[in-house]
Amino acid sequence: MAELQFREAIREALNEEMRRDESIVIMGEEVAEYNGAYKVTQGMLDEFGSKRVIDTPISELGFAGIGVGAAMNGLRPIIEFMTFNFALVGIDQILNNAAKLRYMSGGQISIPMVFRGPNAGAGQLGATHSVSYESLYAHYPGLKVMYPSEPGDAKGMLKTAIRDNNPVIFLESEQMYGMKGYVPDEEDYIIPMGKAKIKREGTDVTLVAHGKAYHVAVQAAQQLAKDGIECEIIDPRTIKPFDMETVIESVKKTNRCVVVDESHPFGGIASEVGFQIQRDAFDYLDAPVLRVCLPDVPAPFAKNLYDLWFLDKKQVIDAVNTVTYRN
Amino acid sequence: MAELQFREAIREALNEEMRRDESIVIMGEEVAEYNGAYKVTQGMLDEFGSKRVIDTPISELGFAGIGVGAAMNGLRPIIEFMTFNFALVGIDQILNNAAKLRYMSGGQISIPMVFRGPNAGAGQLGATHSVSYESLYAHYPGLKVMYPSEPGDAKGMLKTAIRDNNPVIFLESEQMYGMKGYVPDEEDYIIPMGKAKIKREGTDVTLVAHGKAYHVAVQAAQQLAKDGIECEIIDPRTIKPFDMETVIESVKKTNRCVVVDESHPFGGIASEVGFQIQRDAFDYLDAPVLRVCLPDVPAPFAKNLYDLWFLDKKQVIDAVNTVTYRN
Amino acid sequence: MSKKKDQVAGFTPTGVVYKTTDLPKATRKSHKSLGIKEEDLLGLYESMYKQRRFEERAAQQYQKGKFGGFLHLYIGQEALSTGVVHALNQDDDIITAYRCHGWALARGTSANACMSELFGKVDGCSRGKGGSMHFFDLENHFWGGHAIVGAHLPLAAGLAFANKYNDNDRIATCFFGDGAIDQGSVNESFNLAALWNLPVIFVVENNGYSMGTAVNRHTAGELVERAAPYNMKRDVVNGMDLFSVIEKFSEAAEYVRNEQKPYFMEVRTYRYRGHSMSDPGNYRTKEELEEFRANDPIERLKSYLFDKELATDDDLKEIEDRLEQEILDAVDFAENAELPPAEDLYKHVYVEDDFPYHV
Amino acid sequence: MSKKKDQVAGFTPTGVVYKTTDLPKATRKSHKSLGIKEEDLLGLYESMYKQRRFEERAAQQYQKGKFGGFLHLYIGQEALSTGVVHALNQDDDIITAYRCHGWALARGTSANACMSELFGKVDGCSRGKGGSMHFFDLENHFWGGHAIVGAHLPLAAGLAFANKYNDNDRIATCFFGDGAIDQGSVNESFNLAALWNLPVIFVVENNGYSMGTAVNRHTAGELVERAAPYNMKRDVVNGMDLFSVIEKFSEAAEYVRNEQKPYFMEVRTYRYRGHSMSDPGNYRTKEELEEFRANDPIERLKSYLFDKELATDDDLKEIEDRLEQEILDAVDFAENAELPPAEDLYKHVYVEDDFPYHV
Ligand SMILES: Cc1ncc(C[n+]2csc(CCOP(=O)(O)OP(=O)(O)O)c2C)c(N)n1
Ligand SMILES: Cc1ncc(C[n+]2csc(CCOP(=O)(O)OP(=O)(O)O)c2C)c(N)n1
Ligand SMILES: [Mg+2]
Ligand SMILES: [Mg+2]
Repeated sequence: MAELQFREAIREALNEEMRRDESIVIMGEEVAEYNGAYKVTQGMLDEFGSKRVIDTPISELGFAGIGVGAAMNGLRPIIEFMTFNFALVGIDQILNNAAKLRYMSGGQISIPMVFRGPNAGAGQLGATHSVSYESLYAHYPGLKVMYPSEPGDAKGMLKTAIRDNNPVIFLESEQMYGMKGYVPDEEDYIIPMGKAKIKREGTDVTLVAHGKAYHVAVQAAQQLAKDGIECEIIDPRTIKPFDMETVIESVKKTNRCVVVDESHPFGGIASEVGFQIQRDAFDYLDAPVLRVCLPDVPAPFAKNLYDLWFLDKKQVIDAVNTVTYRN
Repeated sequence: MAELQFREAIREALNEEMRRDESIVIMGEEVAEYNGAYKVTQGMLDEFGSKRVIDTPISELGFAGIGVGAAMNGLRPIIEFMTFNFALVGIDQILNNAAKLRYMSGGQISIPMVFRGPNAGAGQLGATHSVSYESLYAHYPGLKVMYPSEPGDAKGMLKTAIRDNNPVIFLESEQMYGMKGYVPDEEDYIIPMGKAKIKREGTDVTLVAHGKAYHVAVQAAQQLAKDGIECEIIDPRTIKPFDMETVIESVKKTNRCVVVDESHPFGGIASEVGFQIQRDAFDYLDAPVLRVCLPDVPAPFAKNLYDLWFLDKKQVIDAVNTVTYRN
Repeated sequence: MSKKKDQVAGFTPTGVVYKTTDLPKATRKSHKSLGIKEEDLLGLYESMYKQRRFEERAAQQYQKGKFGGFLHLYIGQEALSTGVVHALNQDDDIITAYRCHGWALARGTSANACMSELFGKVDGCSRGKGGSMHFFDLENHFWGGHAIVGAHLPLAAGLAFANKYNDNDRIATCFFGDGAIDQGSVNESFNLAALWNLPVIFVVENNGYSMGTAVNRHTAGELVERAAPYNMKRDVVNGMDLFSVIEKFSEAAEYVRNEQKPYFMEVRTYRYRGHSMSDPGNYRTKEELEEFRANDPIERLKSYLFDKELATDDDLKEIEDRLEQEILDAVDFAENAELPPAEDLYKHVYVEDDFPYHV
Repeated sequence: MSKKKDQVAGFTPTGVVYKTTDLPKATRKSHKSLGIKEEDLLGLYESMYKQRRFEERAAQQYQKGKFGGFLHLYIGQEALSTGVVHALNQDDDIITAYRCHGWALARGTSANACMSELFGKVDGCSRGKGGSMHFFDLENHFWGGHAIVGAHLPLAAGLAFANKYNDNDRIATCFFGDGAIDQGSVNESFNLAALWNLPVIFVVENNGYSMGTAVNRHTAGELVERAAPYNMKRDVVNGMDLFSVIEKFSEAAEYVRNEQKPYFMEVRTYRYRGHSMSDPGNYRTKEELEEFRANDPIERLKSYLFDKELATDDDLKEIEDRLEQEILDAVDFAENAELPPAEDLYKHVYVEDDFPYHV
């Protein structure tokens, strides 16, 4: 097991898959000569050349669409958005073309491709640069959505995403690129699509958390453990399809659940998980499912406001205390 | 009370407000000379002239952004999308500019404007032309979202939307433009933002339904009434902010709820409503909140598949039977 | 401040009936000097006539309420599809907008499959899941049928990208309306194609109108010039004349294939019918319509064949009767074909048909 | 198939250091013939110098960790902001991208308000809610500060639309980088502005690079030509020379105001620093940087003032010292200013600050 940064783990997945399969290309702004805005693609131009590692102009609609067209016609493109905030100008290509063309063509078209890049808050970058997009991409049928929380997962999940024969949205966190974690050395380390992982076992309450929120949940669980509250933490890893089975199983054991989600609350992942739990494990719930989300306001710049805006383990602890009736 | 078509009710709201306030302009594809793709703006060019009723090229990003810029600079633009499906190519202007500029400027900028047009399925038009967008626009902070289900509401709500000093997403249904309903003759018929309406009183179960889904709920309630089940039907009318208070009050009385929502299930309006009910009325629920949504697949063209895909009162009746334990 | 007051009066000029497009001169070359084999001439006639009659019948069926959705007819523009298909190799890629019936037929999709698609039947070229706006036939390298205006241009660049990547000698061609020219996707695609030397021909079918909006009311300047800033090769074609289409597209295809560079073509043409079946077409004059009808591509080819004595009345009659029957059969076929099975609702979303869905 | 194999080798040309931009000749006119009053000359010097020193100090503070976020410096490009502000009326509208500090300062936002914004303080020009990329000062008709590349061009057209609608004699001006030119929003805005005769000047600040990508690697053809298809008036300006900027923008402003038509300007300039603070700038040569530095706009004006004996060393020293102090004071001010109150988190989303939120 090597200890790698998140960005290195992603790079390993990219390199390994590109070595395996000549039909994979990667394109995006600054991915080649600049070695990536966040150095994820460092060294890849040197290894794979300018035919496979391609700098694009700032034309998200254009190059996202070129990716879809190339995927239709036999390639396996990986489209890097410098961040997913910028994918909004190209989102029509994702939601109307990538997600629907197979269906509309009665199954004739396949679109094996990955859209990847940083998602969600990245510190003090202001409202346009801090948005979580997972519920949007998961809401509309036709896409698969993944969002790793740790370097090891990132590598295994990205390899899965690249090999998938459907369009996959692969969300990363800019703030986590430097985070280190163990990555298995296995030749072909693969994490299956759509499988959650119980990352901490516990009996008192189920915490469901993905991406950066996972780490907030871990912090809260550690502190709660000191008080004798044992949280079970489930990292869904894949957002669509969401592995509700694992969540429901856990809730049947703990009878309580708090969803920690770095998105705005209205119609986010947390609502969906909470809704399904109350529907499918109604009789097992000893308390309502609660959520810890961002406030329903855009991201502010000022440090103090940003810190207030972002998730805090204290909110999770409060929610756990509420569902365990310790408040 | 006059009986008007949906499109006429909307047109009345547009005309009355444009007569009241010279700073209102309306622009969109075919709104002027062609009198509107769905004849909503019929006669408006004649009355208000080409300075205020403006045909645009097919440049949703461009004219949505012109609307935002003009709103910043003192006008009150109404942007018509021929359908909201086409707003996807311009959505960056809505989500990043209209929704965030006030916040990022620390309150300096106001954006009094309305984006309006048909939303959701419109019969056999295929996957790209049949999508419901309310949960997307409601998920991200900064917008208000309205979606009327009846001509009278449409008029009163659109007048409210136009007078609002914030960007408002106003969703209509192409399939409902010909539907008739009574519209009050009052001089200034206004329906407040963010207020749901109990449109049918009942004691056994609460149905929450907006837009076209409202009518499916009504049909189901009529049939259920024959079986002695009395549904209370709540039409939220405004989607963001969602008037949960009225819903929660009702559920405290009926102890059961089914949400009928013409969107895909994952992270849609129904999840949100269901989540909040279980959270805020947990002890009042005698059964889980259920939802009746579209399937998690794009819209098919074939008539038989489309009919399967679309909401059906039978699904609502089944859900009601389930929550009332009559299954 | 001379012009100022004037200019403030209104934003879009209205109430003016514009002369929409001027037809450039048709080629004077004979079929021989264009390299069209004599034995192919009747096939070309057949191709255009088939599209015409197919759509006339489709309109009839639509008016009878036999199927739903939108119906956009290509009638008047058939010289383009037929000419382009002739000029290209069979494995070159074609992609177009929602006005797509003619393209599928020209490329070889059967009338049965096309009519069945309109009827939403499982034998349709998209298994009944696409409808009129979303015909697909990948075997014939026909990539649809796209209904978000302008959204298929990047796809075309992507098709070309893959062809270039695989060095397979195929080129991509992309057709869109004058209304699409105003979408930013056009310019992004032009820039990327020019920068990356992609083998793609972008073609604007300037039929004078974007729905009810005359081209001068939605676009500033000449359409063909839109490619100029990218130093892209470009030309204007008389789209009512089959030979002109074949001439120009043969040249363009050769250039694009050999030089591995993009090309932009403005084709001046006309749609005889309304934008879709619900459009009465009040925004244009009868005279204008008549002017273009006088240049009808099918009639022009017919005259040529008669003038040069390359076909007799009977030859054409034989073709027309055969096609008439083929299309009537297609209507029967479509009417009697099966609806897609219910389980198709959940199929073709993902490659794996057993993929889990949320409820 | 001569070029083919070659072309397939790679999509983007790499490994080549491009000569990014050629500077057009600077104007030879004197301040007098440009209509610049003698008493305004020192003010122009002051404006450029202030931006320069402000940003140098800001960079220092950033490196000390005094504030977070991105920091994009305008250093090298100050002749443009200063010259444009001089050429425009004070109530004309200005909107730009995220490289916005110089623009606010040139327009009259105080150094205190600007520095406080960087520090995320409530006295910032956006109350600390926007940060470096989102300066706003509506009183001075400065509309930001926009960080989605290309997204503010339609806003500019909208500002112009409202000005035209209200017939208020104001024009709008919109600044964006060479990297933005490839966004479809540019062309949609150009077409709409040309079609509707909107009084707006679109200005591409071609500083040679979009982050690490030289202009020829991201764009096909000449930038200035992008406006040609719309028959939009256009010009290229030496952006390192203040007088050239004033000359060309005075002409353009007059044209746009009087004719009520849009204008496109390509300004050739250079940023001395990296794209943002984290960029070491390895993609360009020292020589190139030196070449542009030799044309430094502040130094050029200084030489002019000295050559024409319009200012003494002491005059400039006085200004520089005063500004130095003003900016140091601004740093102090910002450091000691209050953070926004916690309740600001929920303010400024809607016009009504008591609007209900979801939890
Ligand atoms: C992005 C988008 N905006 C609007 C529409 C609605 N719409 C469909 S076709 C059309 C007119 C297009 O005209 P043109 O491109 O000239 O093609 P033609 O119909 O003449 O073949 C419009 C406005 C759409 N489908 N997509
Ligand atoms: C739509 C979008 N895509 C990508 C980015 C990331 N990004 C920010 S600035 C930039 C480079 C822009 O260069 P240019 O327009 O030349 O402006 P300059 O930095 O030279 O002033 C990029 C890629 C963004 N902010 N928005
Ligand atoms: Mg047209
Ligand atoms: Mg630049």
